[in-house]
Amino acid sequence: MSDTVLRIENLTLDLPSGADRAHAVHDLSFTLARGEVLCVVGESGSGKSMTASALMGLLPGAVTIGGGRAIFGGRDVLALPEAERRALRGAKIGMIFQEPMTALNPLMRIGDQISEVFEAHGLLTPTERRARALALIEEVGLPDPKKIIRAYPFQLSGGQRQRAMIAMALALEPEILIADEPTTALDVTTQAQILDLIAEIRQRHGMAVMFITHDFGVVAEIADRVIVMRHGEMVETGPAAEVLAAPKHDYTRRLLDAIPSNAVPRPDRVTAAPALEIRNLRKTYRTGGGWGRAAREVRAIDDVSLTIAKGEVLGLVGESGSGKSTLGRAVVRLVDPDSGRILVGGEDMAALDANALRRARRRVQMVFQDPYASLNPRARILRSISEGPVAQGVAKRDAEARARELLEVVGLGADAADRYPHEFSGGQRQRIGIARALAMDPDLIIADEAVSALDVSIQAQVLDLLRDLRARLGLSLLFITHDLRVAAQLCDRIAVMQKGRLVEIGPVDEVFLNPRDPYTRSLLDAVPGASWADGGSPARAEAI
Amino acid sequence: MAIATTVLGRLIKAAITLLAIVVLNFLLIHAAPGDPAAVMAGEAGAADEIFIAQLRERFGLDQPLYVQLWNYVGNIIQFDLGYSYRQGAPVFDLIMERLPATLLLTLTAFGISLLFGVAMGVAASARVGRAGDSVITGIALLFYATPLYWAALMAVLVFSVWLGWLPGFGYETVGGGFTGLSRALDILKHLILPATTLGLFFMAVYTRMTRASMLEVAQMDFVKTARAKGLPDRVIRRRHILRNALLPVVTLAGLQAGQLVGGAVLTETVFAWPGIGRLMFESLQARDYNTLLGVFLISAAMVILFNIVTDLVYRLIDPRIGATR
Amino acid sequence: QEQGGRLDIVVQPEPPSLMLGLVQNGPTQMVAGHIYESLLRYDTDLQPQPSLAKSWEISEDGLTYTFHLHEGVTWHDGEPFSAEDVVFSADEFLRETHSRLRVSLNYVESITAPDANTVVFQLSEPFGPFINSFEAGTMPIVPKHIYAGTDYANNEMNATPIGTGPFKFEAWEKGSHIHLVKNEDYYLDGKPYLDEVFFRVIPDAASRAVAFETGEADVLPGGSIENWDVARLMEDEDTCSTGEGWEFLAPHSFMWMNNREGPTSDERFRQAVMYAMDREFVRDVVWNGFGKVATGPVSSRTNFYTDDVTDYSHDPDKARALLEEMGYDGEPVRILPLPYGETWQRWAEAVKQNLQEVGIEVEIDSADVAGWNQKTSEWDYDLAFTYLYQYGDPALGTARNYLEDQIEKGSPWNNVEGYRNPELDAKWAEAAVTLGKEERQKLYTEIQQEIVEDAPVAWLLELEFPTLYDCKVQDLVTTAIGVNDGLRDTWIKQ
Amino acid sequence: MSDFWSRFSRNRGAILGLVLLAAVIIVALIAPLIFPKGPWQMVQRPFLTPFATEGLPLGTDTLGRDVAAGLAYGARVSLLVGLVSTLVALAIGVPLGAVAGYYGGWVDEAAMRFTEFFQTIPNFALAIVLVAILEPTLTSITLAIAIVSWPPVARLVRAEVLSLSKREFVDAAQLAGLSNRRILLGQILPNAMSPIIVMASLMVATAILLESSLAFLGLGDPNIMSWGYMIGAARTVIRSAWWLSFFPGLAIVITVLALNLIGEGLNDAMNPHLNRKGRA
Ligand SMILES: Nc1ncnc2c1ncn2[C@@H]1O[C@H](COP(=O)(O)OP(=O)(O)OP(=O)(O)O)[C@@H](O)[C@H]1O
Ligand SMILES: Nc1ncnc2c1ncn2[C@@H]1O[C@H](COP(=O)(O)OP(=O)(O)OP(=O)(O)O)[C@@H](O)[C@H]1O
Ligand SMILES: [Mg+2]
Ligand SMILES: [Mg+2]
Ligand code: NI
Repeated sequence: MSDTVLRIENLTLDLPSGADRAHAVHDLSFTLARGEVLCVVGESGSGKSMTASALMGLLPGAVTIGGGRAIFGGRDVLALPEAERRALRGAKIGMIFQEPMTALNPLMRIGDQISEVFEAHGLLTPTERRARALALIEEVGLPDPKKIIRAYPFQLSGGQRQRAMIAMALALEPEILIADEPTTALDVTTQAQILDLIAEIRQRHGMAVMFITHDFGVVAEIADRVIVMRHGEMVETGPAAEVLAAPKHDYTRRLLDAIPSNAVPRPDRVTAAPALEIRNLRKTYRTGGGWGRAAREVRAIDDVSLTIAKGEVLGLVGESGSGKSTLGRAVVRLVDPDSGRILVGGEDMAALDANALRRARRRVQMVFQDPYASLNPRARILRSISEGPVAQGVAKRDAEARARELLEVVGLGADAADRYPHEFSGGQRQRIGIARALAMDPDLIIADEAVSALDVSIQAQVLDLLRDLRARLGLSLLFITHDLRVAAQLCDRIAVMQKGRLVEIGPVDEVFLNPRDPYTRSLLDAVPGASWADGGSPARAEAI
Repeated sequence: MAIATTVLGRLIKAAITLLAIVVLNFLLIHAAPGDPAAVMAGEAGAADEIFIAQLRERFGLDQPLYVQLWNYVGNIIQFDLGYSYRQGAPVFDLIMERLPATLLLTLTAFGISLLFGVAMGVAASARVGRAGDSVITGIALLFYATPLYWAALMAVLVFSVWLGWLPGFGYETVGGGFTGLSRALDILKHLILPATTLGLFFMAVYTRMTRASMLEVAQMDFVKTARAKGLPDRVIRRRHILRNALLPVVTLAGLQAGQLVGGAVLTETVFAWPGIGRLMFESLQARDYNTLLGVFLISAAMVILFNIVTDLVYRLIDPRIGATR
Repeated sequence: QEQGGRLDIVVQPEPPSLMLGLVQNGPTQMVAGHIYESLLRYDTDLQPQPSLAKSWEISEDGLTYTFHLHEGVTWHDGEPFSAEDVVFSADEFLRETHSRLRVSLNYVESITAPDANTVVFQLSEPFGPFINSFEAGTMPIVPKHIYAGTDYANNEMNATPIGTGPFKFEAWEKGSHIHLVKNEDYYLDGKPYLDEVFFRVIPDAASRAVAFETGEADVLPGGSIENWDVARLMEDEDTCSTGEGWEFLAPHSFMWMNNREGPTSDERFRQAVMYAMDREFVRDVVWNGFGKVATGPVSSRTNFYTDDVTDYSHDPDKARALLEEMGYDGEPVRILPLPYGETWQRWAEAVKQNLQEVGIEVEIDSADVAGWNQKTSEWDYDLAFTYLYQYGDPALGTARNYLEDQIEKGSPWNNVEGYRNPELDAKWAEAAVTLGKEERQKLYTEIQQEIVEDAPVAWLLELEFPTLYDCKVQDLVTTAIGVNDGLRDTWIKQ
Repeated sequence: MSDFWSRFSRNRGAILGLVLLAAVIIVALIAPLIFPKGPWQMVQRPFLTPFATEGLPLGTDTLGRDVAAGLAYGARVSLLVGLVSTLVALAIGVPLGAVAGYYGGWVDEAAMRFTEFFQTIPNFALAIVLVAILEPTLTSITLAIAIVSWPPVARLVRAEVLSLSKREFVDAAQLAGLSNRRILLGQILPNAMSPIIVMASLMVATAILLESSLAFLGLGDPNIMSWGYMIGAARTVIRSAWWLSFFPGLAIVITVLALNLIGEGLNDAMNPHLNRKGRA
């Protein structure tokens, strides 16, 4: 291409000895053109972030450049001395990071953090810097710029912080913007806003964007070209439309297949007796109260009533902070509700004393969001799984035998029992979590974002497993997620929550195809790549 | 506003804590063998039962313990620390006579240790893994491990006896007749040795803590952001890493500053520094109950005061604290 | 003699108060002995010398003591001093506050002031050592105009003592120093010579030595530094030392042995302890050669001493034989050291080793000053180190430790060991009121011989505390209580 | 476990610390074999200089006792006091902190008030008073040190338990119907062990220093030869016999240093995410 701004040639990054592989990135070559959005996709650990860091000259100490060049403005940025590299950073190449919560200095005002970019490159006077910062804050669409400029990061929401990060990256109108998963941590609506902002800015400033993601929905939304990486190597590249429509490489195809399609199956209406009944549940969090300070109140659950039939899967969706987790945890009494009733198989959970509760607990189990945090790192898998049944009075030997059996059921093999959590991958751990829930022989499982932390391909495996288990064991499932596409895949009915209230509940096809509540509609509109999936999926009949 | 009410709240809690301390210490101290009358009788080189009975009566020791406790607590509530019969002066006056010297010594030591400790910690973290780091860490470890009194004895020996550069003890030149600035200079000269020796240990603590904290903060995401802006390392270290790394150091320092005020017994002893640490030790040995309790109370109050100050400082550094989110 | 100059003296520990009438411990005496005076002073042969009294007479029968006071003496606040002050002090004030003086005052029938410059003490019985009672620490004269009719202990003036002495109280920086200045109106012409005196409070013994070396302090009174440092400092040619100035007090060290119970109640065991101890070794090593092995209850510096007593030189075999004879069963004994610094600690360790060598099981007990007082006065000990001042006469300093009527729980300064010997008690009583010097000597010799045989306590050393001073200081120690009242005559060679 | 060792052994300081500590421990253990007469026996003239007399490599002290023997026996006391007081402090601090952190609410409030209370009294002063009251014996000294050193443990454990109990595996254990006690003992505390172990190694060092400081003030057990005792006893002759305070001082420095190095090594090895860059 004629207006190439960046050309990577045979880039190789070495990992220290003892790492899981020799190279973080191996023999990578690609170009980036002016005004273009290049999406880099691939599984976790495939080397996406390392590539970006190499370009910025911000590689972690352990990772070294093994070879190759990165030509920018006629020079190899990899070979530049540190001082000149620093001059490039921020000025010619800007970068946005994934985690908006931690990527800003918590002790510095937003305005100062933006002005600092000018200061770093010795530009403008302090007053001018401030004026520019104000303009930038306005440009990225932050409300009330005068206030924001004096605000500290903790006073901003995740989306607002990400906008502030973008403002910083844009400050010197760099020729290249590298965005490393800038929306992964955000909920759908915010994600959509940020993607729009990046697209808009790209047009206005004509900069090249290297956008790192593992979400093909996002790729479909904004990419001009795509690079697919795996184990540090580029397996496929080409225009976005081409790669999405007709993937050449096997790996790409597998990645794409793993994405839950938007086809909404018309579920069988379930009419059995309720496994779970929730009536007028309320929960308000009060925090920060005490000496003279007004307590902050959050209505996490506000008069919610719903039922789940035996063998039914109910999806619970809603944006971050809408009260989904609180509801799920209230059902298992990890959270004590303020009022309302929770009936599991007709028995009121709230009325139980400590002992009765311990016994009743086996009927409702939970699969947690974070497969790392939900297993005791110092206990063997066998203990983690069998501990519950043993506490419920099952003989130890029986419980352990059952545990091994269940590990087979979730597809891990009985010998997994004698290993520690850190010896498993994320997906495997999530299966262990499911096995642990099953070990208690529950009537109802609550899955709180059980697949959100997983790679798409692994996500698909776990969803398959859940579907299979429901069919075989007749389990009821409360499936909490913020990913509407996943919800569509698995659930019989969908409940939508907003600010603690249940705004809509109904069969999955009705809710997705004819959303009655405006909030549900806006959620659906925000799903990235909706149009692509709409057009490209084979099962288009019932698509959103 | 919010700060004022928090401070008020803290003060009320503090008052309760202090009262509890008074009661506990009262009981502790009275559990010790011997009493002030016995000590004074012992010192007199001669005593008969009349003499000791007189003393006991004068000290109120002839009354049952609970009455003594009741009277003492009653006095404390009225901010009266009582009277030292041994020294023939109100306890409050005795303490106030000594407190300035202690504050001067400990705060100087504290300032020195914090300043140099943080500086060394920063320097070490900037050279992590290289020779400079090892040297600084090594020195810090050595300071940490050297018994304070041993360092003090050595310092006196070298700087005062052998080299004759600095006075080895005392608070100022006795009868020197200095006033104004020359007096300040004189005190400063006397201050150098004790403050430095006392500061060494804490300096080591802060060095190590700052270094660890700097390294930890350096791993954080926002540091990467700062580097992506193209800021020079120096600025990143000062503006981004140091400020965040200081938070745990400030917490610890606050705790220790308070402790120091009541606790420089060894330094004050070796350097003949007329502070309340020594007053405490001497009162303990003489079973001068009221003075001892007074010192405990005042130094506990100092600890609380410093904790409150630390909190305020913390608020200055960290905007997140105390804000309603 | 040259006028002027300042003197820095180390005082340790810091005195609790300077009101000598109320507090008579060592440090208080050292400082306040220059503020307050008594009627007499004593030279190093314990002979009385004039002080507030310029002359005195004792009647033939030893019952009437008449003192003629100096004229024109004023208190530090300008008020005139008179015989009334003496009567008030001795008859009212000190009777109430001074337990040691009470022993002598028990023999006093009346104290009168026939005129403003004469005081008469009328005794009920002739009390031999009475003439030794007029030293500043024993009978400090306090101002009647300040104390008459007040609550002595809580008198506000206690903080700013007013005396008649050569130096006036100027300031007291607690924890640092006490400042005395010259009494310009002192009644002896030209005295004192010094302009001012600073008593320096330095809590650590090593620091006190440093103070002397760096010239911060001119005088290290006896006992203010550890013995090892004494020898080292004396090597310097500008350092002078004197062992004088302790004749009046004559500190006499011994171990109380509990005569009531345990192995120490057996006379043979106590004698074995005497033989087991290597006191010469302790003198040479722990006390650096200072002091003298004690032969018995009376110090060789005190009147009526005799060395014609049983000899307990170091002899482990004899000790073992005695233990064998009594059938000692290895019951352990505790040693309570005196909590006055490292020297005493080392001493206890050395004794422990000595006793272990002859087969006595020993454990060292520990206590601070208060604990030591508690344990000894409550008789909760087996062996306990102590030392007593002799005050120049066995009747004043020695007898109290051996008389049966001095067994009194609660005080550490009497017959703590619980020795009972009625026959001897009678001899003590007789000796105290006997008039002739020879007769008294005879009685005291008998007493000493018998007591030493019984070994109710284990005598150790006659302690010697050399006073170190810069050689430019002249006439520092001229009396039997040395630095405690001697600065009146001290001057500095410029 | 094996990766823990490999990380630990990569830290040269930590290995040095381990070697030094092992040496001290060995000396302490075999002291009665090398010096059968014990540390108190007066064996020679006092004040013999080190390296001059056959059989008395470090010279003799003020009473003619063998300094080397004193050091060897002193090691036993210092290590014993350090170890036992730390164990006692852990025995107070860990349960208190754990209960406070796990149950929260008024239990937490009460426990933390209690802890704060002990932190408000200057701790060296408190130690002095306690030893004076109980009279200096090995037991009372150890106890006093333990009593002033547990509050930081309680705080640390509380913070750890607080953060661990928010982890999902604790929720999972609760759902499995495990009793609170079992969750606390079986799930949470094992995971809080590493910071506790690191802290404990530093506490042992601090306790040794504290014991020696007390001995320096004359608050040591007179029947027991400790390093602090040796320095305290020798400080009056520091001018004429430097070695008497120097060797025990050195012994303290070495031991404390060793414990610190080990503590830092543990810290690094147990918190891999804190690994120093450039060292890996
Ligand atoms: N600081 C580091 N030290 C050593 N190895 C590292 C470091 N950071 C990453 N790696 C390794 O480099 C490889 C590439 O990691 P990279 O962070 O580029 O993955 P990624 O594609 O960005 O994954 P993700 O989607 O999870 O962010 C991985 O094998 C990882 O383990
Ligand atoms: N322990 C708590 N104390 C105080 N407030 C809480 C607590 N837990 C949750 N909240 C608040 O309650 C509200 C609902 O939180 P909840 O975790 O149920 O949301 P969610 O729908 O699960 O969000 P996400 O998708 O981000 O997980 C939020 O505003 C949250 O800040
Ligand atoms: Mg990444
Ligand atoms: Mg949630
Ligand atoms: Ni392992």
